[in-house]
Amino acid sequence: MREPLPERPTASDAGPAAPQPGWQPNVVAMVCRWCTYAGADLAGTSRLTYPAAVRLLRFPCTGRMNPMFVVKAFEQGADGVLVSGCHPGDCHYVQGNLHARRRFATFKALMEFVGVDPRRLHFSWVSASEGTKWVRVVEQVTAAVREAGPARPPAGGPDSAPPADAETARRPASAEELQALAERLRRVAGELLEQQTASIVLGYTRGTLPDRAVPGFITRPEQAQQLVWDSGCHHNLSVYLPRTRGGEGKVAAVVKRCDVATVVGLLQERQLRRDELHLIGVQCDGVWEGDRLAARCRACDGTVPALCDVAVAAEGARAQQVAVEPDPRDAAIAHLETLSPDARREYWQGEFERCIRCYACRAVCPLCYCETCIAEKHRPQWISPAIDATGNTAWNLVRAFHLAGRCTGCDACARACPAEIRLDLLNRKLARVVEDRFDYRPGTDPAQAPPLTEFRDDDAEEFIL
Amino acid sequence: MEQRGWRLSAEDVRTWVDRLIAEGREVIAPVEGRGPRVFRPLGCAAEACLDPGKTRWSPKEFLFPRTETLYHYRLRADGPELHDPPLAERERVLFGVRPCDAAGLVRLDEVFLDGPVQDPLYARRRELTTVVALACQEAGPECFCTAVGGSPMGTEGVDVLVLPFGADWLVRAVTDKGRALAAESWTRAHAGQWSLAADQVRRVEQRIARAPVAGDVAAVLERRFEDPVWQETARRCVSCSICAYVCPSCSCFDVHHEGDAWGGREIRCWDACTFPLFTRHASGHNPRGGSAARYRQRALHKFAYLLPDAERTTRCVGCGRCIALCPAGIDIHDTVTRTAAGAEGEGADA
Amino acid sequence: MPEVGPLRNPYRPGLLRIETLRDETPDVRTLGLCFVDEQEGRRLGGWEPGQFGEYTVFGAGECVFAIANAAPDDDGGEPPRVECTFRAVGKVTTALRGLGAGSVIGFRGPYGNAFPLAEWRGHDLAFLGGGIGMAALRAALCAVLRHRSDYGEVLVLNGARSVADLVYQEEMPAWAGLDGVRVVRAVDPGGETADWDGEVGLIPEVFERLGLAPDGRIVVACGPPVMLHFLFEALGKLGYSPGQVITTLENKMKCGFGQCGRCNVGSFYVCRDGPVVSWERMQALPADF
Amino acid sequence: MARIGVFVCHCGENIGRTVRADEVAEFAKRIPGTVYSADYPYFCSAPGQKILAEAIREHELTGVVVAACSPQLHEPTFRGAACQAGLNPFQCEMANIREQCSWVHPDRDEATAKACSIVAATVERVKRAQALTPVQVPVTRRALVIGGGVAGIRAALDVANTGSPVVLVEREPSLGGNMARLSETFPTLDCSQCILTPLMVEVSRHPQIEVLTLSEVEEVKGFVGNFKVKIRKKASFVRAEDCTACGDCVAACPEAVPNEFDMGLAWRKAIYIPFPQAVPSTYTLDADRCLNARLDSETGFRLLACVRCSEVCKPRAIDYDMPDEVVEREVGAIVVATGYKLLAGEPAAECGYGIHPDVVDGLEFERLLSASGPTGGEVRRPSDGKTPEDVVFIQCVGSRDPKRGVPYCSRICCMYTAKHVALLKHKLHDVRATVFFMDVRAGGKGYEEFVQRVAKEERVLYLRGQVSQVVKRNGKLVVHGVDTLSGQAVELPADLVVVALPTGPIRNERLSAALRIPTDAHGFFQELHPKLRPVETLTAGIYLAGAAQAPKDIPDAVCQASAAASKSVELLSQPMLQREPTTAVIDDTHCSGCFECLAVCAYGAIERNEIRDRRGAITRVVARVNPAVCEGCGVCSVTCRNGNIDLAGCTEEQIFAQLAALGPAPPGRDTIEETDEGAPARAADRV
Repeated sequence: MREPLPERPTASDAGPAAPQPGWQPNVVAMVCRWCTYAGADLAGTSRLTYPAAVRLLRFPCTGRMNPMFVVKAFEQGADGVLVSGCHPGDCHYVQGNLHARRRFATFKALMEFVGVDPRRLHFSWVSASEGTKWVRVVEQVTAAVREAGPARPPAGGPDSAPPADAETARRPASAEELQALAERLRRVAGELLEQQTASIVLGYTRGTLPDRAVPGFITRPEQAQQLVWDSGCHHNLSVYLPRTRGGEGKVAAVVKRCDVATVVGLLQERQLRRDELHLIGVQCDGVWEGDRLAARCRACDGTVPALCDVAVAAEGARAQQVAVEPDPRDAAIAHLETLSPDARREYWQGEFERCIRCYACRAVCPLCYCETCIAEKHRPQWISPAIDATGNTAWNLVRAFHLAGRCTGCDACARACPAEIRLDLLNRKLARVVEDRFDYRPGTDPAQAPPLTEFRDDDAEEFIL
Repeated sequence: MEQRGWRLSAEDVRTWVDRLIAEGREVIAPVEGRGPRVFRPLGCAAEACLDPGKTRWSPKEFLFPRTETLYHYRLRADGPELHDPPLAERERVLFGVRPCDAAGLVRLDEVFLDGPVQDPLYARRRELTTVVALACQEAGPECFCTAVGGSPMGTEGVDVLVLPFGADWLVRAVTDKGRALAAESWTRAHAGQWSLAADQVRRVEQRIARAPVAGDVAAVLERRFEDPVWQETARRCVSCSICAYVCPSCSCFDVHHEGDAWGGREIRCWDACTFPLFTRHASGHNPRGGSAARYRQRALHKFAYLLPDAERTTRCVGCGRCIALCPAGIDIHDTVTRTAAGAEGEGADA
Repeated sequence: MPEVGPLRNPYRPGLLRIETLRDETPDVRTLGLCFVDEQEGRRLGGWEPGQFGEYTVFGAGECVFAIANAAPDDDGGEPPRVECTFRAVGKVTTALRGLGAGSVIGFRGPYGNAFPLAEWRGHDLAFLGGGIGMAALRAALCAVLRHRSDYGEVLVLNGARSVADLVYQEEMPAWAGLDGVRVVRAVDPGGETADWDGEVGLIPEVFERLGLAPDGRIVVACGPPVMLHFLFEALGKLGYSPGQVITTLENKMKCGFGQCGRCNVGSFYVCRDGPVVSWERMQALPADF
Repeated sequence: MARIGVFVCHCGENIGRTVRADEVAEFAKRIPGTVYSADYPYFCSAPGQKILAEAIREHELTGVVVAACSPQLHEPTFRGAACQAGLNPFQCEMANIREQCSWVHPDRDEATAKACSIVAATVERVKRAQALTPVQVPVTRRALVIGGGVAGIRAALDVANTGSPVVLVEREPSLGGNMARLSETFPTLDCSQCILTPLMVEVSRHPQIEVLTLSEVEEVKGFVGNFKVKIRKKASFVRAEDCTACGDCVAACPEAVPNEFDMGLAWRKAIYIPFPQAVPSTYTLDADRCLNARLDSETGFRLLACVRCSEVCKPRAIDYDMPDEVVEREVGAIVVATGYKLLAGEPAAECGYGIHPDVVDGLEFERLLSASGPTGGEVRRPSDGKTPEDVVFIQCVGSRDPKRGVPYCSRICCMYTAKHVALLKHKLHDVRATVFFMDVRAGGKGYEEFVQRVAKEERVLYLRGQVSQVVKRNGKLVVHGVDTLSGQAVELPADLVVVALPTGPIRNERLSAALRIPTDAHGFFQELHPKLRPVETLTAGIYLAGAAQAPKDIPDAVCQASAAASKSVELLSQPMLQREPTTAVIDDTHCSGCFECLAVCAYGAIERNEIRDRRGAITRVVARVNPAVCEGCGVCSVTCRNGNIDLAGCTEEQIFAQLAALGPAPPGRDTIEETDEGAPARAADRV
């Protein structure tokens, strides 16, 4: 009943159809104008030949190439993407390529982790004098893309989800211990308000569902009695800090060890002022969902970091120190990394397919503080608003990438996600990439510069042709 | 009522579902796999999950898809050429829907079919859809269908009602459309069995401990438009849209345009009143710029605004998903009942 | 369940070709649009002053404005020509501004309610437009001027931030030339030029200064929220009753017919129950503007 | 709606041989928005450009795509032609179908298809191109030179001689720098003072030069052509206008302190003139060494314990209450010529430097050789004033020593040591001189000849070797070393040891922070490009001269000074500076103020902009681009997570549209495969 649409005009419409048996790859090359573009010109003036599959896009600098452009290129049907610029030291803008090297190293790891065939995404340094190298790179890239074949939607394969987390030997803190901490916490909070050190205390209060603490905003000393502390205090309350104003007094917040890390991030990124904050660190033996210890807690001893203004901890020596266990997220990542790229893609597309774009991941993330998110930017439309594979994939990739080098692994996003997408694994994977490559661990030092705003002359570039 | 219905064994139910599929229908039922339990089209009956509990979100997306095309266009030298999207053609059964979710579909009908403009895409899908509801075997702490006039075995929006009966199931056609799904060969159930099964469900119903929403709630809430409760509760709100997207009766959407050099399409995507950009003008002015105004809009849209008839007090069907899933622990039932009761902004929800 | 017949796709726009363009101010433009398919134009029939349309710029999206002209009276004649006046502020309006004569855009509508012109018969009228707000009143004004004798005295108070921001400068002399029509132009203090011979002041002030008695006069006003706020205050002082004052609201809209859920003020859907609303009715709405 | 014209060039046979240009032009007609297309043998020819210009006018084109050769070649040509026809140059783009298509793809079909796709993408780009006009920056016609050594002096004179005013800032009380300390200069052995002093005098008398000695740059605000500089003039407590330089105060002053100019080898008084030829020739009271206790504040003294200098000063030039003065100067260009200092590290200590007074560095030895030096030009050892019989020179004491010193070569030591040997031998014919060296590097004009002459004629022992330590034994220094040619251990007695310490930068964190120019790993200021832009820095309008950039000898320093002056004059000679409009553009409405853009900007083009409410309270701090400084690399735009920074001329809208046009027909959009759900099978599902 539907009229078939007329074909989109293609080059072959312009004349006799080209006798193209089978498929020709489509490779988008984003190149910098000073080096690689000039190198490609040199290949031309030298009358070298190379496969016609590659289409060049000219940029001032690799530093101007947003990794999301690569996602866009794939969205638009590219079978492969090549990013190429000046050798280190040759950048017309001195250091643009060095920034790009860090960004793309991180981005490539993300793309590989979500199962983009590594044969589809390439990077190279080609100088203006390297016409022959340009030819070699194009040949190599085209051959690799040809081998990978046409980009196609996931075919649907066997379930390759990571196995369940290993059992924990840890147990929740005893009720008496928690009770004691809660009482101390109430006292501290009450005093802060009483003495007008703080005008508001962000803490946990009892919710309407059983065993579920909820964020509470305490402004009067007597309300401090409403504060609770137990192993159900999941929320990372630092998400409320940038938008909470203390007026005359400071804003006090109840923070766990993991929450402090995001506070550090917010300080680093100038979203908070330390002198307006009063951090009430609480010793935390881990948060539990039923009999499951939260993944992020397994490798955390829960002690109160030095950044806190006041520590609410057990008095005297504790009978038993918290036993630190391996992080189960690492095991899940390791499992996914044993899979083939296709299987990994299958897995992640399965995850993203469930995404309903409620943006709860963003909303609960303390570090997703942008006033208007890139997902809402429509001039141009960075992320398709369509709640389908394209839009969902782009959203989940951009979210993960924007947190690379920043995410402290508090897992608020994964916990909030109604579709149970393993956002924690994406975040954790990128955190490890950043730590391995740039020797940087987020959330430790408020004075540190974020890793993707920096570079080192000797950053690894083994992925660059 | 001559409707005695039928008694089916678990095996009978599987045969039934497989037959519906074999007859060319798309059968959509709760499926458990990776991630939460959600409604998905079945390959075969064995994939369906009819265990107690509800799906993570309602099956509304099968009538009101997360995203759909409204029209396509192609740019020609003399102007654009427009094409309507195809209408659905295949009959469809929503199987194992909880009564709250089935009632939610009726709320969608009110928006997409009962107004001055009927949505053709929705209308066609609705016409082709038959709803087989499954009475609840358990109630969660968030459930409050009974507080808003529903029931774990309610029949609003239901074509076929299924009640658990021991290891078996009692099946009753509520509408003619539902009756069309039944088979001649099925064993008839008798009245006694129905009353036993109903007692069972009533025990579930009794476990729903939440206070009923008063009949005059709409007027009270509109009067309390400036009540501090909105500010106090919404302070926690992080402005995601879990509540709206998992809600069986939320139906707000946005219209977007996607195009390239050659053509494009107009699409409709889910949207939610909890997002700050939902109402922001191009000028930057935002009538509902704060989370309190947005939360109030959502609550009042459920409990006060535009109720289709005087009898129904809410658009909310009481599934409680927004309560269970809210990352900030906001409880709309609690807010509304306390506000209606004139409670001060004290207590857990302060 | 309602009977579902072959329904029209409510989102599929008709096609209009840009015939004329007129720059009112540096960022406000008026388009004259005619139907690409004349039959389609005839099917549309007409619209009532106050109603609005959804305009599509292919490749950019949809935007909403009031239809700025009155539909032709008789339905047998030439197909209607739609006019709209818009300011380039967002993605779509900027794209619309980029279009030249001959370009084709989409149009669907008309939507919303209309000014109660029949009720105004025999009354004195005052049209108060602030900035681009005049565009929403122009259709009603045109209709009134076309049937000049049906109405009493007509005042047009067209105000803007500065002289350069004043819309419909070309047309005002023609309006003023009609018997019993008074056109007052006003700019905000500081917005006047050396040779400005109009009023200086905010619209509420200027209107107060005009000292028009309320008796039976209908005030039709449109402008930014802050202008309306002070205008209502001023009108109250002058003794106007809320029933005498009519405005037209603006809110973000997508579908145009009460489904997408964003333009409501309480139970009042601007797209369906508005945009035309009396001050009296507005007072009953929740403060959700 | 955009009205685009596409012009497909055959380039004779160059394109036409493999790309069917007529088909490309025909294809271009079908791209929505294209209203005109043509093909022609040579669009770059005069008739070709005419076709282009006429089409622009006739078809009222809003954008032009020239599908021809590389834009690196003819972009200016076609932009110029488009501009003459009334288009903005940035609305003309080239589609490179020669270098990157016809020349590299022999297959006609493939090449034609690729050319079509390149044209489609370029049309999409041009459709969204904005008209851009060059950024106009006013220029303040005045230069600031920081550092009054020979490089600074040369740069100041060169700029001033073109008629532009110059502010010359020197930290010390006198101009002259290190060169003033030297006795003679290699390889000509002319007297350093004799050639430098006239320049110093010329500077001080130059009507266009304002000399600020005893002054330091505290703050540099602004940008190229428009710097605002705060300079602190420290109090000298002697009114220059009254001082007659009679020197009576010196005689009266009771407090003697080591004289820095003589490298501490002689004494001066607390009130002093650094050296007789000092410019300006006025006295300075060293507030840190004066017997009067310094106030906590920066002005004057709290207690006057001694007023002898004031008592003897007939013109009453002493002013104990003189405050520091902060002056502000607006300048258009800045030359940084802060010079060098010698670095003493672990290797120096092993050689006894800083331990034995008779181990001296090169500059100290210069003073010992200098006729105006502490010994009047007689070489006597510092410890007891005896004339040395054995002098050992040790090269590379820390230079070329990546582990314990600096990895680089200090460039001047080989030459000055040869000079030292020559001067020493001239003064003390019988002295035994030995030079420990690694290599002799003498790569300047006349340098090698000089070294050869010294080595041959002056009876000096050049010993290739390394010194492990210098110890004192029986009142005499003993140099322990290894002759690396023979592998033999060497032990030499010495009365005087001269160590060649590395030349290093004057590390002034405050200054480099104020200037916002980076330093290299060693602390030298970083030039913009090591080869092609060795004088410029990352901050436009700031130039480098002399040893502040890297170790240099006098001719090289002077040479770079003249180059820096020339660069400054180039900038100052135009009333308005034109800069490329392709700069970053910030939409600050949604800026959250993380300032990561500022962190990654190499040019300091991003500023903090405080937005205030009506009462003047700061409501937000957002980022702002200074288009006068931005180079348009776009690094900041990628850093901005919510996409508030775009790049004019390479906008994200353009990039996205190009990407959309480059790909093949997305199947989801071409043949619409709708499911009932309405989700079309989109190509995008591939990521």
